[in-house]
Amino acid sequence: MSSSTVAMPPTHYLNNGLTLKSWLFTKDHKRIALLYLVAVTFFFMVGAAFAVAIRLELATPAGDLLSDENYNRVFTMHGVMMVFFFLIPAVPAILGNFLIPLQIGAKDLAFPKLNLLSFYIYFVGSLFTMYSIVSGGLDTGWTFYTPFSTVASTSAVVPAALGIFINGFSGILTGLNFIVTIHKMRAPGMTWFRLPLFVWAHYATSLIQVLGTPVLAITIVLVAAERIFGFGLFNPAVGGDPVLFQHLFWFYSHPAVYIMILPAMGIISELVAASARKQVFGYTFVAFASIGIAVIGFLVWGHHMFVSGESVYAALVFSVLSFIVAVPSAVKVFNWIATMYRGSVSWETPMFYVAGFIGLFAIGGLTGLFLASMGLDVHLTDTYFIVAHFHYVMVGGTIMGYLGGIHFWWPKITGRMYNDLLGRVSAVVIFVGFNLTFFPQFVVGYLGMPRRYHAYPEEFQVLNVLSSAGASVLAVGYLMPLFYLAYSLKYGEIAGDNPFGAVGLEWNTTSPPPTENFKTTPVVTWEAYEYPTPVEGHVV
Amino acid sequence: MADHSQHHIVPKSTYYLIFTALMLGTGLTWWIATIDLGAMNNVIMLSIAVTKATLVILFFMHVKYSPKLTGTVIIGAVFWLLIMLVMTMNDYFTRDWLHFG
Amino acid sequence: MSNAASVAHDEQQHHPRLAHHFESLEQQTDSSLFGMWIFLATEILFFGGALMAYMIYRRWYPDAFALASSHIAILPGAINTAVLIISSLTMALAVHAAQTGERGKILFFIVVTMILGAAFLGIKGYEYYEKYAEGFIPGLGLEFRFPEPEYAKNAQIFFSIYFVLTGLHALHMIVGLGLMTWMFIWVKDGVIDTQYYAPIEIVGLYWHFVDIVWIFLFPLLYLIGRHVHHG
Amino acid sequence: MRSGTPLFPEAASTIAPRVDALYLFLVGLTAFMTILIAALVVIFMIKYKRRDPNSIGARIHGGMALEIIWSIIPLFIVLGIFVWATGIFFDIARPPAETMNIYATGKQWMWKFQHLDGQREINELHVPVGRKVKMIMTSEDVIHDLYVPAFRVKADVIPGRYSHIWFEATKAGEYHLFCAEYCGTQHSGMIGKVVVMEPDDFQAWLSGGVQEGSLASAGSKLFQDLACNTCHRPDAQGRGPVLQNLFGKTVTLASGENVVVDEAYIRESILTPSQKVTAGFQPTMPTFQGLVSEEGILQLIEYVKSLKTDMPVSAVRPNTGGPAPNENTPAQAPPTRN
Ligand code: HEA
Ligand code: HEA
Ligand code: HEC
Ligand code: CUA
Ligand SMILES: [Cu+2]
Repeated sequence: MSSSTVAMPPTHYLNNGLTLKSWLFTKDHKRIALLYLVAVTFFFMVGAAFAVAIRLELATPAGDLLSDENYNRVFTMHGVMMVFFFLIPAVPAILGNFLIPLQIGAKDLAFPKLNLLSFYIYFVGSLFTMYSIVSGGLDTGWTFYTPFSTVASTSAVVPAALGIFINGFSGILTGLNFIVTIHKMRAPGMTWFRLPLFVWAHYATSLIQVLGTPVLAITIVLVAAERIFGFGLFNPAVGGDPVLFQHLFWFYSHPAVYIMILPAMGIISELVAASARKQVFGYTFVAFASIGIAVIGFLVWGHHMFVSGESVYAALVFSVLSFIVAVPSAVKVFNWIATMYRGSVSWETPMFYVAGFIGLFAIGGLTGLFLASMGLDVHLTDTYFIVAHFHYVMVGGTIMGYLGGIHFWWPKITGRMYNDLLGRVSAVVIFVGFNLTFFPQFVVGYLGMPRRYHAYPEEFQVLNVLSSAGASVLAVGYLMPLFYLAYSLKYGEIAGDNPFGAVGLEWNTTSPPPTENFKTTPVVTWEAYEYPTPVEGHVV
Repeated sequence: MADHSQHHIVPKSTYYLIFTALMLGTGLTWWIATIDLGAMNNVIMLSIAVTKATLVILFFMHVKYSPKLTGTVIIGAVFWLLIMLVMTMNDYFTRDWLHFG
Repeated sequence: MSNAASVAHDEQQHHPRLAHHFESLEQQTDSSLFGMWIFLATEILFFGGALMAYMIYRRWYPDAFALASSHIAILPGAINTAVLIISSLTMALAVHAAQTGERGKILFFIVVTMILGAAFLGIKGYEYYEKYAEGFIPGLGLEFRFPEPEYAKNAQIFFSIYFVLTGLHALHMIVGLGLMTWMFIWVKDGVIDTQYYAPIEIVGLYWHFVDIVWIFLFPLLYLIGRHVHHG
Repeated sequence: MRSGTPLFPEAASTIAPRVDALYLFLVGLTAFMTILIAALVVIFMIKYKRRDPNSIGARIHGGMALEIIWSIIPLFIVLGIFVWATGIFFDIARPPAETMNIYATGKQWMWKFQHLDGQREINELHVPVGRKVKMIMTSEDVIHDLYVPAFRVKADVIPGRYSHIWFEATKAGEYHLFCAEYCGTQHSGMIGKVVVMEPDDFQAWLSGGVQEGSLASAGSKLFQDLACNTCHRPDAQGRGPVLQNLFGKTVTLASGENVVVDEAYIRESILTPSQKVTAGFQPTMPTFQGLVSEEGILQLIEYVKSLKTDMPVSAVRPNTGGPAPNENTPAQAPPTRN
């Protein structure tokens, strides 16, 4: 670890202008990343507050804490906030924004103004959605199924939908920016197959953003047209088909789950390599697995619709493709483990998050196979089994990866080190709390407890109480980093340029980096994750 | 990263030629619409539309003279659109196959 | 790490429009054109979603769709098609003028393109008014009066799609007019020169794309099924 | 329905054990893979723990053979699961030929069931053990979903359309019945129970309770009330086609298409008659949209299904087993609305 003798660089992006204006109108990708960090953390808190309300309500079988009406609003906003305003932007807009130019040796993203615009679009989108909370809430579920959302719901569907529509453009523009940057802005010698896997993962993610999000946008336009003008594309009363809505929605929203997981997988690749001080095993396979997941991920959306009235033959095609998309994920998991083999595995905080990620993602992913199994999904769909599945991949997977990444790059971002012991403790608390919260939900789901229920039969209570208890442990785990990371901002040790002894261009500049990232344009002459010759005395 | 898009200047005559083809295509489509060719009506009209679009893309939008990457982007986008159309239609076309089972 | 690469680039003519993070104007132009194409790819999928709705309902309700489509007058649509194609030509000529550095011509062609675009919107507005007068607005609380009542419901779906597609298209045209105003000012202020004309090219790409959308909308909305019901 | 804290749901249908078997297999697979992965991670973390702050890992790039092995093996495993699961799904999705039919209508926020014999129930469904039961379902407003965990079946109930599930109960008892598709405020209140009875008890239940006309007879009454009979007459003298023996047949439409007459087709004929005009007829039939409820439509369908000439043709029809209409219920009592 770094010694306290190193000093902060005299000038870096953080002290290059201290006025509020220099932050709010910055075009520096690193500062924009921090703007996102603040906003995204805020929306996580909002989403988490709703989660607290859900778990409190479900601690007892009767619907006693909230009215059914309010409960519906709460879980809807929980889903909307967590998916659209927290998890989808979390890794790309914060870490991707910060790191991609650094990792490929560029001075900035290709379109810095567009990057700032993306942030403000996100901000405006969130305002609309927040407005819908105060003006009557939203009670459609995050999936907006028609005709409920278009004809029956009396809640503020249009403002919320508009918020998500606007927010979508933020994602599109960020993705576009990344693609162009990765194609056109690489430093000399930074060939495609020398790119860090984090960059590959973001390339794949950006493809999904760019090709999927517009379909969500047009879907929202159609829903809004139906609500505002009374058009009837999804309304069976005039011959519209509500199932068409589901196709359009999931054409985006299934790939969107890979928008959420791929960047986290990219983080894990980086962290495994740095923790083991070793080249990622099967680099090319891991890189192409990302692209494979992104492409095949577009062919499976109908697995959300097995009981929706889609044709059984279409269901069959979607099912087999869903199974196939699991294979590249398996490849990644195995390669990460192989990377640890004969490594020099650090026991610092990031590695703890990596271990948590691998375990929880394995469970989450494998339970995805239960759902891709049509005969079984008939029983499982719309039960708590689904809720458990997606929290395992999204919370156990993505958030673990995200937090791991934040801990790993924190010294690069801020120039200071947090308390590593607290970091490891928080990882363990989150891991334990997480399993306690969501494992019982698999059981209660197979028992048949439907999701989006505000009251439930009594025999499910014990498992639900366990889940609520777990959520409070989880809350502690999530609040811990908030405090010690904030504390480190002022009191943390000075980290030095490369506290983890990792390779990668981002570690070849100061911490925090200067405004244009590098003093001179770097020229890359080494392979990805190439560690210098082995240090003698290392036993394997 | 030498690239031709900014250096290659398409002669004006090409533009006029393409323009004429587009206008003719429009007229042709209209005429086809008024005669009865059964199912072929739609096929022909859409083929003309696709041809017109291709002409615009290749010449007005300079893709013929642009890096391969540009073509890849277009083909990719159209391919993704086809994914959406084909896999959704697959549902709509086979919805009542169950009755024969 | 050598800095030979960056030194070499610094010697190049430093165009005032070259952004700090690019090595050369060429890289910058390349990047912005590539970015624009990716944006157009998203547009394809955006319109594609509505197009898919069209395809499905047309297959479900062929008669209602053919009938409804035959209630739309072809002439204004055809004129508009021609107007848009001409505007595409003038746009291409504007880019050509930018390449050869004929500033007067750029301005001229931009203005002509804008006039044509406005004409299109005018005709479209007139068509919308016609629909309103005939009672073909499928919403807004207006009464939907379809001459063949037994097809009214499904015709309503046709007109929903008609208004969504043409409405979004018109919205794109309006945005395009805004962009062209911007370009007009830039050309006038001398921002654009033979080195730096990518912005015009990009606006051109956008405008041609909008033209392509219409190339499909015209047969799909106005003509298909026409031979069955001569309206 | 049980009390206490069960960890595994009751299995009360013929399909349930098959679903459970697949489930347990997958649980085993998941447990095995997770333990394997977790063990490897932990072992490597301990065994290769960094002891010297300057040490680095061994230089290993990758291995083609390994990559292929760990891509192909999972691929075959998942394809195996796919085949297994799809087999079960097709049995769930395709009802057998001879079923006892019950109609279900979902509306915010209740379930209405109609037995062919005329019994109607709300939020409670009585079925016999050992009979293959098919639920023909539609919704009056938004999408709902009929779900009986003990039977391991569910299907979305969609407005404007018929969907179905089928099951054969194996154990008498009372089971949960849930609405599993989110449908608004009282979604979690749209629940009820399925009462599975021994066949004798079920017969007794059928004949007990309020005597109502059979569904078909209620439909017959509606057929008069709505004046369908002015056009549809058994003697081919009306303006509309003869409906006798229509169900299950293939008819040719004016557009040249052939369609099989099923529930959905009859429903369409009533609500949007001009959509599919029968060849040889003018599209003169008015729409009955708004004049007849979803339940009424179901009654009309059942009536049309029951229309036969005197010849014993009932056996040729697929999809419509169940107690033959008019068999054991007096058809006099007027239908009462719940
Ligand atoms: C980050 C988000 C994320 C990720 C990565 C995934 C990954 C997967 N998901 Fe998940 N899913 C969601 C988020 C996600 N999902 C959400 C939010 C929903 C519900 C939405 C809603 O209705 O509200 C959902 C719902 C959902 C359904 C619909 C269920 C229903 O509503 O009825 C299905 C069905 O097929 C499914 C399947 C899968 C599969 C097969 C994968 C695969 O990609 C998983 C691949 C991973 C692995 C397989 C594990 C790693 C591999 C190994 C450990 C090696 C061993 C492997 C083998 C032997 C094969 N998911
Ligand atoms: C990234 C996505 C994400 C994340 C992080 C979470 C996090 C959590 N979710 Fe979330 N959840 C979804 C996405 C997510 N969820 C989605 C998409 C749905 C579906 C919605 C729908 O059906 O439409 C859903 C639905 C859902 C349900 C099902 C509701 C239902 O169907 O009726 C439940 C029930 O337990 C639940 C619980 C939790 C819990 C306990 C957490 C925990 O991980 C949260 C941990 C955090 C804390 C416990 C709080 C920490 C405290 C603070 C940060 C301070 C602020 C607190 C206060 C001011 C009190 N979620
Ligand atoms: C004004 C006369 C008229 C009335 C009243 C009428 N129908 Fe019809 N019906 C027709 C005609 C004509 C056709 C054939 C053309 C068509 O398919 O639209 C038809 C077709 C049908 C068909 C399809 C038969 C086939 O062979 O394809 C069904 C089922 C049907 N009607 C049921 C009903 C029911 C139930 C009612 C009452 C609620 C009813 N009809 C009222 C005239 C009528
Ligand atoms: Cu009905 Cu949920
Ligand atoms: Cu999915």
